[in-house]
Formats: sequence, C-alpha cells, structure tokens
Amino acid sequence: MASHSTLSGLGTHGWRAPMDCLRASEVCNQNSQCSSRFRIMRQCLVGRDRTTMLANRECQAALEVLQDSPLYDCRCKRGMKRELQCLQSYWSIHMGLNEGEELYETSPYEPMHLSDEFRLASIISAMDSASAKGNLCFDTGKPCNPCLDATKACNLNDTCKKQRTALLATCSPAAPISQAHEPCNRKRCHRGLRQFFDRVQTEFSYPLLFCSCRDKACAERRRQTIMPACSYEEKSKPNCLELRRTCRSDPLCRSRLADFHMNCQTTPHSITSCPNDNYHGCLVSYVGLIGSDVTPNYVDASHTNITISPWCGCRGSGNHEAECEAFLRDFRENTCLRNAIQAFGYGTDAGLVPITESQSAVPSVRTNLQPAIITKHVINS
Amino acid sequence: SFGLYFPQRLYTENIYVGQQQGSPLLQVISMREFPTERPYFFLCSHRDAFTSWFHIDEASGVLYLNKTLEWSDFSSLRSGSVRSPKDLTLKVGVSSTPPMKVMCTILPTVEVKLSFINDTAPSCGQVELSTLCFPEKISNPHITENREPGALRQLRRFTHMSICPNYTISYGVVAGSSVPFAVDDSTSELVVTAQVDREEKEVYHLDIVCMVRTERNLEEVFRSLHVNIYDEDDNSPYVNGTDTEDVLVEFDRSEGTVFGTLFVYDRDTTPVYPTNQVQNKLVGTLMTNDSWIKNNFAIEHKFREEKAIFGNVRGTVHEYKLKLSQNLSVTEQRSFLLGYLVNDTTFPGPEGTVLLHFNVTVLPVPIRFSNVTYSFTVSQKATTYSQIGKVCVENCQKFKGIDVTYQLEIVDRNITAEAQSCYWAVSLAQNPNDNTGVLYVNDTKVLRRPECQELEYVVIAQEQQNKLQAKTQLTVSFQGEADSLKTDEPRFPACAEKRQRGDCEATRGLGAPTGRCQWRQGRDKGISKRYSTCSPNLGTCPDGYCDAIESKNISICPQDCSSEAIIGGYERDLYGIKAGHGTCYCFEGKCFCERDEPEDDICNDMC
Amino acid sequence: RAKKGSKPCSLRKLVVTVSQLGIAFVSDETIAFHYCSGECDASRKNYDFVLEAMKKKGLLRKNKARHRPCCRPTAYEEDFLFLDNSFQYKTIHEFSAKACGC
Amino acid sequence: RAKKGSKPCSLRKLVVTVSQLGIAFVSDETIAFHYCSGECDASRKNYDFVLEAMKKKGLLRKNKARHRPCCRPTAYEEDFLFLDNSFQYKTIHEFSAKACGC
Repeated sequence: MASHSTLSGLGTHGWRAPMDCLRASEVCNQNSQCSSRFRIMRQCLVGRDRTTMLANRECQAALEVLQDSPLYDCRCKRGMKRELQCLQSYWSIHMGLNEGEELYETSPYEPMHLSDEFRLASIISAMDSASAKGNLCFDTGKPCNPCLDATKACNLNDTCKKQRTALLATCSPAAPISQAHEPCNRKRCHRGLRQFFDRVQTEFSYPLLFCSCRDKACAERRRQTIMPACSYEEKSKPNCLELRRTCRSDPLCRSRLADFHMNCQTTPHSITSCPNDNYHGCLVSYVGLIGSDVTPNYVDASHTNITISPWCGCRGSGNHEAECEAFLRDFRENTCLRNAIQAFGYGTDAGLVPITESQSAVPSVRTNLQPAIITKHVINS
Repeated sequence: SFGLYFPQRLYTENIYVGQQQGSPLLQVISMREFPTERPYFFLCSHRDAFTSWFHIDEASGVLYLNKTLEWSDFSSLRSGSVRSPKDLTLKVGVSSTPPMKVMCTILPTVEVKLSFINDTAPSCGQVELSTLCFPEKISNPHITENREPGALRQLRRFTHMSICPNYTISYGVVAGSSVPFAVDDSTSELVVTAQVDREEKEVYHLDIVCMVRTERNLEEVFRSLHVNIYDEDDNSPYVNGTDTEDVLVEFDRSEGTVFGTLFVYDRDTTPVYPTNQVQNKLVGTLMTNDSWIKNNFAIEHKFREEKAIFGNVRGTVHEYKLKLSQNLSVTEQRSFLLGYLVNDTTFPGPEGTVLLHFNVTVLPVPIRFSNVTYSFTVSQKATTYSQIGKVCVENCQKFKGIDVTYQLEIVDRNITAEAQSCYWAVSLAQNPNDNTGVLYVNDTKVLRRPECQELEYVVIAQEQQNKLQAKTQLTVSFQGEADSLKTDEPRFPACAEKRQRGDCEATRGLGAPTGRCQWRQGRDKGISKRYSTCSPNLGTCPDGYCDAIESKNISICPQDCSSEAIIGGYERDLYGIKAGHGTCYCFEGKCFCERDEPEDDICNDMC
Repeated sequence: RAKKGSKPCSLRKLVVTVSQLGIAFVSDETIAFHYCSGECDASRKNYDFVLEAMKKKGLLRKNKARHRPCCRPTAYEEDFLFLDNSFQYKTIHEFSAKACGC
Repeated sequence: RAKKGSKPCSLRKLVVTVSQLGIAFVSDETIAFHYCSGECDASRKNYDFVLEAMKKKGLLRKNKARHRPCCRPTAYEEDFLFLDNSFQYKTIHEFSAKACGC
C-alpha cells in the first residue's frame, strides 16, 4: 500500500506524467488518508452544492489532501477501456475543485501528441496518392465530388459499409427495416453515430465529414453524413446555454465539449489559429462531439463558406445573451476549426494558407472579447 | 437583491517574476443600487498556498502583491508543465457591510485569473503601446438598467504602469452619438454617467482611446468595448388590440383542440435559461368558479422573444389559446364569457396584470341522417369485398372527438331463414378516420338467387358516449348478369398479381365492383407515384390509404396495405407503395416493381 | 416473364418404368417419378432485378449468371429398391423429388 | 454441358454506381455488387440425369423442368442504405450476394 510519503512525494513540485483517473482513484483508495478524504469529498458533493461544501471545514481539508494526490491532475485517454468511468471519476474530483459555471472547462482527455498530427498528414498524403488526386478537386474540368469519392471508399470497405448502413438504419425514421416503423429515435441515432466514429477507421470516416466541396451537391452530401433529420434538427431550437447545461450533466458530453473548447479554441498569434498548431487535435475533438447532446453539423450546403453550429439559438437568454452568443461563436466563427477542416479537405500539401486570427473578417472567438486593436496614426506633439 | 453587483464575471492579468511587494495588479469594481450603498471588498479563496501572496483593499477593491515575486515562487506552483504561464485563480467578494469570512459562500463573488509568467516584466523598449494601454484579453462589461451611475471599469493597466515611467497614459471615450459613458480623468475609471434603460438600448458600442505621451510624441491606441445592459422586470404586460376572442365549439370536440388566440406583449425579456428563472414569468388564472368550465377547458400559453416589434430591442410576445381538456359530449350546449387574469409576478408596480376574455359558445351536435335514405346498385358480377358505398350521419366527416358506429339490420324480421340468408350478401365496416360506415359485398353466392336481387336494410348509427341513435332506410339492388360460376366457393385471385393489361382486365379479382380488375398504365420513366398496376377498383386502390375494407384482406389492395420490403425501385411512407418503378405487382403482400420491357432473349443461365 | 397461365413452382408426377428413367437400369417395374416445375417469379429479389438489368445494359455477359430463382427439389424421396430384368435387386439414390422450392 | 475450363459456382464482384443497378434509384454512390456465377456439375444427382434423359426421349417438354442445379446466392448481404441524388436516404434489400451455392 502506498505510504503517505510516496503519495506526498507524488505531489511535490515538478512535472509528472498524469495518471489516468481510474488508476489514480485506485492508488488513492490504497492509501487510508487519501481514500478517507476522497470519500468525504464525494459526500460533500452529494448535495451537488459547491457553496455549502466550501463552507464546511472537513470538506475543505479533504480538498487540500486531494490536491496532493495523483487525483489532482489525472486524465483519461480517448477510446480507453472504461472511458466513461474514468471521465466520471475526473468530474467528481474536478467538480470539487472548480468554481461555478465556467465558460470553458479543462478537458479530461490527455493532450494529443504532435506525432498524431504527423500521422494525420500521412493519411492525407496516402489518400492523395491512393485516390490519384481523386480526393482533391484539381482543375481538370472533370466533375469532381470528393464527398462522393469518400462514400465510394466507404462502400467498398466492408467495415465502413456495414457500420454506415447500420447507422443509417438506426437514424432513418420510416425505413421499412427499422423496428415497427417507430419515428426516428434521436438518442438511439446519437449512440449509432458514436459507434460509427468509434469503430470505423478515420481514413474512411473523416473524409465523409471533412471532404472539400466545389459545388452544392457535394456540400449537401457532406451535410447529410450524420443524418441531420434525426440526429441534429428538431422542431424547435433550445437555448444554447440550456443545451450546454444538459450536456454538462452527462460526463461523456461534458468531457467532449471541454475537449472541443480546449483543442479548437481560436488561438491568436499561431499560424493555424489552433492551440499548438494542432489541426488533428481539433478535428478529433470535433468528431468527439458528434452523437452528443451538442452534436454540431454544417448549417447549410454552402460550399464556399463553411458554417458549423450545434442545433440551438440564443433567444430567451435574458441577461446571459452575451455568454450564449460566445458559446455559439465558438462553433460558427471558429477560425481554428475552419482551417482544420479545410486543411484536411484540401490536404496540407495543397499550400493552402490558413486564415489567421488577425485576418479573420469577424471578431475571433474570445469570451466577450474585443475585435483586433485599431492603432491610429501617430500624432507628433 | 443585495444591490451591489459586479459589472464583469472575470478579471484577468499577467504577473511577472520580480514584481514588487505592494504593487497594484488590478482593480475589482462593484456597481451600486442605492446612492448610499458602500462596497466592502474581501478576498475569499484561502485554499491555495499562493493566496497569501495577495491582499485586496477593502474600500477601493485594488488587488496588491503582499510579497515580491521570486523565481522559486513560480516553481512552487503545481501545474502540468514548467514552461507555460501558470494560472492562479482568486475569488473576490463584496458586501455592503463589513465582511465576515463565511460571506464568501452567500454573497456574489467574482473570479480573478492571474497568469504567472516565468519571466520578469518586459522592459520599456520591448513592450508595444497597446500592451501598455490594454490587457490582451478583456471581457465586455455589463450594467443593470435603472441603476445608479458610477464607475464600471478601471482602464489603467496597473501591472504595466512602471515599465515606462516617463510616459503619461490617459484614456477617453470617443463619443460617436451621445452616450452616457465617460472616463474619470483622475482615476482613469470608465464611468456610466446616468441611469440607462434597456428597453431603449441593449448594448453600447464604445470606442476607448488610450493616449500615450512619450518623450517625442503623442500616440493614440483605440479599442472597442461593448457594454451590455442587463434587464430587470420594469415593464408591465399590455394588450395591443383586442383582449376578447369569440370561440365556437361544434363538430370538433376532441381533447387537446385549441381555439382562438389572444396576444399579450411585454417589453422585458423572458429568460428560458436557467430553467428555474422566474424573471418576467407571466402567471395566469381562470376567473371562474364553475367546475364544469374548469374540468373541460384550460388555457394554453406559449411565449417567444421578438425584437423588431419592440424597436429592435428584445421583448416578449405571449400567446393564449383556449384548449379542451377532455372530449366534450355532443349534448353539451352552453354560452359563457371566460375571463383569464395574466399576472406579471415579478413586476413591482400595481399594473402588472391584464384580463383576457374568451366568449365561448358550445353548440350541441345532432346525430341524425338528414332525411336521406340510401339506395345502391351493385353489379351481379361484383366479387367479395367490393365496396358498395358509404353511409354517414349528418356532418359525420367533420366530427372530431365524436365516436359513431354503424350497423345493418334486416327490415322484416319474420321472413324465412332462406330469405334471411340473402342478407349475408352485404356487410358494413367502420372507417375510423372519417366516421363513416363502408358497405361491401360479403358473400357472392347468394347474389345469384332471384329472391336476393333487392335487399332492404335499416342502417343504425350510434354515438358511443351517450348512446344516441339514428336510423335510416338502405336498399341494395344487384343488377346485370352474373358471371358463370364454378361449383365450389370462388377463391378470387388478387388483382395485384397481374402484370399486364390483358391478364388484369380478364381477371375476376377480389374486391372488384365491376367483377373485373382494372389496369392503370403509368407513363413516367423512373420511380413514379403513377406506376402501372392492376387494381380491383382504381377509385380506392391505390390511393395511399389502407382503408377499412382493404385492411381486411392483404390480397384486396397490397399496393396500399403491404408492409413487407418492396423488391425493385420504390418509395414508401409507412405502408404500401407510395411510388414505384415501371409496373408494380404483388404476391400475398410481397410486392415487386420493375420496368415493363419486352422479354428479349437474355439467356437465363449457361445457355 | 411468367408466361400466361404458367403455374407456380410445384411438384409434378410422371409414371414410368425403371428402364425409361434412362440411367441404364433395365427393369419393367413402374415407378412414380416426381419432378419440380413452374415459375418462381414470386421469389425474386432485388438481386435478380439488378442482375437482369446489368445483362440488358451489357455490364454482364448474358450467360454469366442466372437472374431468376430456379424451381428445384428441396428434398428427395428415399432410395428406391427394385428387381431388374436379370432378377438382381438394385437401388437408385435421390432420383425423385419429395418437395420443390424456388 | 459446362464449357471447357468454366469455373465452379462462386461469388463474383462488380463495382457499379447505384444508378447502374438498373432499378430506378438515381444515385452516384458506388457499391460493390456481388453475384453468383459458375457451373454446378459437381452437385448433380440422379434426379438430374433422369430428367435430362426424359427430355431427350420426349417424355417431358424441353423447358418444362430444369435438369441442372443452378448457381444461386445462398445468403445475401445486409440491406444497403445510400443517399440518392435528391438527398433522400433509401434502402435496397437483398440485392448483393454474400455466399453462393448450387
């Protein structure tokens, strides 16, 4: 059993590779002091009221001990075994440490290493050569529909074809083969979408989502990839903050939203506008949101100007309208996300110069923040 | 509310190694509700070791360093890596009375996020003017309408004041149109100079100018700032137009039906988030003690946010409809004026209510055959399940929430058993969708007997709730020549099996009133609603609706009733073939649609 | 296309002598020979429609594949024992259909 | 009679667009269509020999019954869902073979 000193040794200064939260909980539970404090903190949070917790001396002491345990900065891995339990464990710890309704929360997922990014670049170049430039529209005069080519690649791959047909059957409202003609079941469709992106290799699933389009038909096919009639559109649009609150009451959705905010947040002073110039991180976290309550999608079949949004609006936000519009801007006017999609679609070797934050025609996404600074000419006194 | 509120949720600033003890970092500001209020600021978080590095001035809200920041202080902090800045989060509270420690959990607080950079502050040459003037990330402040004027933000960047000691920095508001905002030159605080009304303007777009006088010249840096005006319930609901709606309840008496619409307007916003928000929620009360009315009627209320009709400022439009809470009996007959009091519960003033009126008339619905007797002529050739005609009490097709069933009875009861057997020839099925009774041929054998050529029935219609009945006379006469008949009970084939006009029109299919199937020739190339097919009766099949007779036997009209997968090019709603490719034909509910091309000699196997 | 009036796939009967079976057994014994005949249109699937269409479009050679289910035995009668004309007992295996299907 | 060198009954593949399937669905999506082709002589039974002989003797009309097992799908791939050119999702049921048999 790990003695307190080893535990506290873990907590001393200096950087250490974060443990996954399941492992961290096990390590904590093997230590009497840590496990008792962890139990106290969970009891403190049972009432889910952070303010009463902060006032309670014992809860405070529990938090201080936990700060020195591996639980403090534990993380989870995408697609790990028992991913959901790891995420639940993460949020039960961080709900104790964080304050009120943050605009952005720290992602429970381990940061994506740059090597993944290179892996993505190789996928793009591999796809380029494999589809003999079929995936990209070069001015050959030939009708070119990269999204149709992506569908072809999927249909000719057994796993992708089966998963796509299974997904579409789950999400089709009245497809004769669906059970008893029940109307489309949105929750079941979301689960189907998560399964599709979990089980199908990214070299087949990403091109369906991020193919580059030169005409409306291609863009509409791209928009239809996630079966929006069932998974996205609804009769009425909920308020985005209400949607965010619903999402944050579910550990998986909360994690995926935090991950998206973290990996796709438009970052000034970076070439790609993405955190650590990591397109791949943004695309992975965007796909991670598909099949959650905050499922995003292309809002129309425009092939010139990509606009992505969750299905929600800001009517009825009352005094929270600015915060609501900031939440929407993180999707609709996200330079990092747009660059990442275009880079994937046009292939990084296509010499596409990403729109950087300062060039963007519209204020970048900042929490209620300002457009770029305007420097007036110098007046000689 | 406690009056004092913070005009922003988050304060951010960078701090550097080497910053001196006692140096100011930023100023937290609180707005007042009453002129006499005086804020007391206090630092809340005591959980983290670094909290002791700071203190806040109780009166001014300026946050100071308690110690000079060393390199060791940076490395003592826990965070994922050694390089990036480490965020220190503090919590500041405010009270209108001298603070006590526990207040942190009750009073409003604001978050201060300091990014501790593992470096000393930039020197004067290294720093841009804009960085001296403004922090990199600043959030848009908000003030609540109808509140006291006062400071809402300190524009000076305390942490960068000592970097270029020879520069003098001042701020101003570039007033495009006259705005109630200015900069207090003595304190560099942005001040709102008068009460503001959200219903007049929801956001002020200010341009803040920072003037930097260096040794050689005067430079100006501009930054735009949006000040959002928060709403409070300071407007009462009103009616624009009529507050009375006439409502007639007659044939549609089903639960859930809504009648009439009355609108109520409110210039305030009605937040739907968070859901437990009560601000500006209108509560309604039925102004009646009549239990019958309360049991049978309710008001359906919806609201939506609108901008254009309120001078491009968000307001709320409420819709009120009268709704039936349960099916209303056909015998009910009443007239009454129903009042509905709408109350804006969070509006402080006395006029927070509006009275709406629904002028309701409930008419009874007679169950009768409007002096009609039915007489139908049927071909002797008609096959089983041929539809003869419909019977319907007056207005039956308008009925909703009224359940009427139909029965046939023999007029003259004391006739011989032999004669009575004639009456098996015709039967009746209920069509639930339109409250009609559908007559159909039930037994074709008796048709041939001379004594069965003309049959007299009584049609009895009965309303289910009150058992009201209506009767009328029905005569069915069989004419024309019967088809030659084989001895045993004729098992009529399904018309739908036939794939060509010739076969089709030669077949005595099930449900064919003329005794022959009818061919429909499609014209379109692809998948079309007008596909070619063979039907017992083109008037009812295919028509996209699996009616009461067709649903009795799948062979009557599989084109409307089949639920199995369709082979070939098709389109389908829930049942049947909505559209098909070429010719559609079916074998016991299993349907095929294919091009009707001439059979060329494509060999079928290893020829 | 099903010819006019052609019956669906079903069991048919023919009474013949063993010699008439044409598989070199010589015996005057008579036997009921059951075989399958009739059209299978009701059992066709999209597969058959697609195959037929592809042949017509020349995407597939005409005799490459069969675009219609065939009416064939789905079960055979038990072995048949008989005495041939040189008075030897002989058996014929699976020569008569017991049930047919498409 | 099977031609010299013709392959036994087995699964074959053809990559086509949905429109080329020829059943009136209009979609540029591409799909692998699997069909069954090849000869089935190895699966013949006495029944086939008897039937062939009877046809030759005129005891049975030539096209009355089939005297050879046919190479047909024994299983079909799952339903295939696709997006047609008017962006409606459609299903095709049992159109591509998964396994073949005689």
